[in-house]
Amino acid sequence: MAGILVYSEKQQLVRELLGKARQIADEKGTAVAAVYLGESIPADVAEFGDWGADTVYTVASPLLVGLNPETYTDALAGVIEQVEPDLVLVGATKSGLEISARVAARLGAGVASFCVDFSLDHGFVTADCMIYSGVGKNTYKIKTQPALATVNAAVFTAVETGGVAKVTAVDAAIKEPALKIIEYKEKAAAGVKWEDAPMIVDVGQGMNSQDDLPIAESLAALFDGQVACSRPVSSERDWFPEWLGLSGKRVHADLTVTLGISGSVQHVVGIRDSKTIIAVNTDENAGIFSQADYGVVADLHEFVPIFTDVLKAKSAKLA
Amino acid sequence: MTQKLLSLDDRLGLDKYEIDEQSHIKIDDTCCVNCELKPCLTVCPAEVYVWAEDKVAIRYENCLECGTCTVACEGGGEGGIDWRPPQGGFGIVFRYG
Amino acid sequence: MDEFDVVIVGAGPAGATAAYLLAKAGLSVVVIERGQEPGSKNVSGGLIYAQIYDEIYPNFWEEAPVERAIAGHSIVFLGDTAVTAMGYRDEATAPPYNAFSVLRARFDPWLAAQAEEAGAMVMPGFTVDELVMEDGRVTGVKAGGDELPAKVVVIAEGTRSQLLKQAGLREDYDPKDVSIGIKEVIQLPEQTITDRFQCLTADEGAAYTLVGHTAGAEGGGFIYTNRDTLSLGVVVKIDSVYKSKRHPHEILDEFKSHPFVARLINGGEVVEYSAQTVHRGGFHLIPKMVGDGYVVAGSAARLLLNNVMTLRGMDVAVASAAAAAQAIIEAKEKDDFSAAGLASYERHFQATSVYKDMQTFKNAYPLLENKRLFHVYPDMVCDIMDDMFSVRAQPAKKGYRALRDRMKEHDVSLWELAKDMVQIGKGIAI
Amino acid sequence: MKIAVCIKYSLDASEVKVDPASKELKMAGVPYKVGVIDKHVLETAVTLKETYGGTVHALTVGPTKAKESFREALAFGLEDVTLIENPLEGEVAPDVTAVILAKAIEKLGDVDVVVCGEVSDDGFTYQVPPRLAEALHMPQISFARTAAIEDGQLVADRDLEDSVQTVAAPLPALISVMEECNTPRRPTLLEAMKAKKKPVNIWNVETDLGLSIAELQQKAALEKVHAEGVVVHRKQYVLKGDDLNALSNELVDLLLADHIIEGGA
Repeated sequence: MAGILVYSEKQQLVRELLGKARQIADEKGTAVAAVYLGESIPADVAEFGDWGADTVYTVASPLLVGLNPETYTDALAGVIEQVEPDLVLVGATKSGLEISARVAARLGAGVASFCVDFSLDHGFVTADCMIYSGVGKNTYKIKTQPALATVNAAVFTAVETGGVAKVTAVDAAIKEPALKIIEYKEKAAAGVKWEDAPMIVDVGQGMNSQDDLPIAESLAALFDGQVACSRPVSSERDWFPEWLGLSGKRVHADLTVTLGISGSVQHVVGIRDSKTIIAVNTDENAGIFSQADYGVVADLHEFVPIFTDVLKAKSAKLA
Repeated sequence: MTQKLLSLDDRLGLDKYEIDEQSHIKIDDTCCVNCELKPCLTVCPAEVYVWAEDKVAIRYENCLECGTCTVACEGGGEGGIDWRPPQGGFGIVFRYG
Repeated sequence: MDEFDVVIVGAGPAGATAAYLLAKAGLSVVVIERGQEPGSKNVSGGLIYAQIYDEIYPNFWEEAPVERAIAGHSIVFLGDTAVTAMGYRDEATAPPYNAFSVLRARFDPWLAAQAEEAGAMVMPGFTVDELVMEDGRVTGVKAGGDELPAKVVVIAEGTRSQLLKQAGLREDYDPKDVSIGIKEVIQLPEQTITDRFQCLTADEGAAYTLVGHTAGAEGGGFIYTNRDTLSLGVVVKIDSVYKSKRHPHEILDEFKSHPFVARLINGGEVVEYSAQTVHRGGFHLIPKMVGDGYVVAGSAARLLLNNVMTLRGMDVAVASAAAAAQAIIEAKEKDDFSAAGLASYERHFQATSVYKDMQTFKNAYPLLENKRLFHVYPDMVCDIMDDMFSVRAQPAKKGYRALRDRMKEHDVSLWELAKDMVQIGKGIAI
Repeated sequence: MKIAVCIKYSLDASEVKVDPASKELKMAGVPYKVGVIDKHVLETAVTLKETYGGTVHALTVGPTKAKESFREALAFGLEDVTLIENPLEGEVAPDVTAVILAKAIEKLGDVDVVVCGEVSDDGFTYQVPPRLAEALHMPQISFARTAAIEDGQLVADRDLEDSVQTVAAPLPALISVMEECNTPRRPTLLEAMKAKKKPVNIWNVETDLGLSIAELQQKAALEKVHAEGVVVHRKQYVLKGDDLNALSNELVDLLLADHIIEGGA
């Protein structure tokens, strides 16, 4: 086809990749296709057309189960060989990272990892990639055709186009895998991990007592968020089993509100990937204010309940 | 010609640490409650020691391993601080020194 | 694992030098260092005086990562905004060099490498947890889950010397006798430093000792030029820090805010913040340096030469290590590692030029107790200089009159001044 | 059982700083060390060896000066470490690394298990283990949290976003582990001292592995054309005042105006 092929086992990620692919393809006058791999093909697979796909290539096989890397590699490689795209965008889930690399090795292709932007120029792909956990950005020219790139969730934006996609079944040769899945356990949906929360309330030593935690919980509840903490709150006061920071977890929420956090770099590492940071601290000179988008110099115990009420009254929906 | 004033956290953020999961500093709380001067709260250049309600809380991960707390505690306090060097390879890593 | 002749605790200048000399003499030596790399835990103001290093490591400056050869030494009294300075400079473009600035994380690995090349085994990344004692005799160390026996242990673990304390081999320190050094490494372009400190080339540097403007804490500050950084810090007595109720970094801020200092560091970017305890020095504080099966060297033995103008720790450390090594080599010949067998350590140390310098300046130590020196005189001297140099509407005064008026203003009696002058004189002049 | 482990002398990415004015990445003086993940890799391999018997051989592609850095790895109880000298300028791309490692594993001969980390500390591409599995025609258990040998098969828990799977692969097989898979031992002083005497072998890609440097250069599919630092600009808007109601309203209005939150509750 020449053009852009998009694959992820996560449907939302496919839509995001399609959003960007459509935009670039329109600029260059080329085509966009999505790939669906699975045991069977759901009836609504053509709906990717709504999100920008001209074509949806499907591979159905009883061997396409449990994200077995061998069979998924066979299938995706088969589609690519048949379709011959310029660029393959793969969602950077664990499975996506694994099979994109295997496919690339098999086809002698290059993979741009954690791509955040790309362009198609003069017959080759140029990709901007995050390096050193986001400290830097490299621009690569990918010298192979196809070129592959892995893309994280929430890097590109899904755009509803209202188009119609043609669904084409591809006959890819899938071998019996050497790797066998003995037991498959879905992870419990309950207990959202801090890393996955859209919003975090980050509690520090400025919170006086565990009895004050509902202040943070009420605020978090407005946004389906999670209450997390700094290391001393976890290890010394034992309010939480885990903490955020260099030695703990790292979050990338849309919104993080820190309460009584002073802002040591060791801690800030844990929250700095948040899109927006609001800091509440009584100490005007606290380092956290230079790391935050919005700072409030106030006692969190007094301020947060009022802030929560105002949010409730005006809006509590992340943009 | 103004030099940007650095907060302590800014300064500690410049340094490199290999943080151990276990604290290399232990505190005898009863000593601290009886300690009038509490010199550790003042002399530590990393403010590792913070008074939290009724005891000294330790932010051991910020320790610069200078030894000032032990001297101040032995001579000016009640000897409640038990400071041992972090286990090998952990703690502060000076790149200039 | 066979027993080593010598286990050395700490790969700083003392430990590494002892290891180097002992390994060269054919003894089996292991150095245990708790930092990931030698030097990664080590902080000092950053001057080494070259003479003793040159004796042990001839022409070391050709190979070792030294920063700049010090050409200018100044002592500066910081008044409120004014300064009174006294400087000395000579070119330092060729040997013999007097002093070099160094950064320990770069310099100490070189020293450790010399020891390793000479045949010592250097084991970084392991903390010695305790000394192994049998009947009051040190027989080895415990480290990294293992016990390592040795004929003699060289304790060169630096200013804290926790091991000696745990083993009951030293007394508690008195906060009056220990200072805290708070330091920043400040990055500036190499050429800016060369120009700003009036150096001829990037190989040449300057050292400032500064007195005053330390937020009421007794002590002083320093600024040394490295190649593309400055080492800046204050060294203040620990008891005066907690009495002042000011945090160490606030004292550092006050020091940095003085216009004289601010101008020197202008535009610089702080790249590291560090701290270290500094012993006051003085013979009366030196602990027992020798015992059955062990010797103590360097800062662990509280060895420091402080005459207000210069602070010498790293060359005293090396001198003591060399003396200790010599004693251990003799002990090995006699196969007697008891306190008696090692006793020549103190004798050898006393024969060094460094020790003689310590003796020369032994009366300088009381100066460090003199509050007026840190709180009153820097300002007063600046005020008197102001009287000397400023033209005002009021009639000018001659020197003595200016002095008397300013003494009154600063509440210094003639008797106190005379006493202090004698003290300063005895300490560093006569 | 013969176990090969792949480890990497990595740049300490947490030490890379950005010059805010020029956006330049400040790489001077950034230290290199054996990766954090590699301790988990070594622990996995050595535990397998201790449980089922065998030998462990570490392989790494890097600069010759990295040699001394593998002392701690040796102290874990490996037979040897082989450093394959980086044949190219600068960092070795994952596609090239996989080719070199595959050739080296073939040279070791009769390897039953290859242990890798899921991702390197600095390159952070997740590409080398799957590429290596392809090159060696081995099954791979990725994102492993456990590792065991059962009935001649490699068995492990594979941890994906939505599922944990117990999977089995016939030997020879490759396993890439996560940091969560174990707590690495801390070699004792005596182990470290013994390791100091063990050699680090040096292999050359041409003379020892029979690869052509020119061909390897061709293999790198990505050409870096530009690099820059990412400067996160925080707005640093600070509100203060005694009237907390007014403050709250001011903040919420700001959040609405800046489209952090959406209007219409």
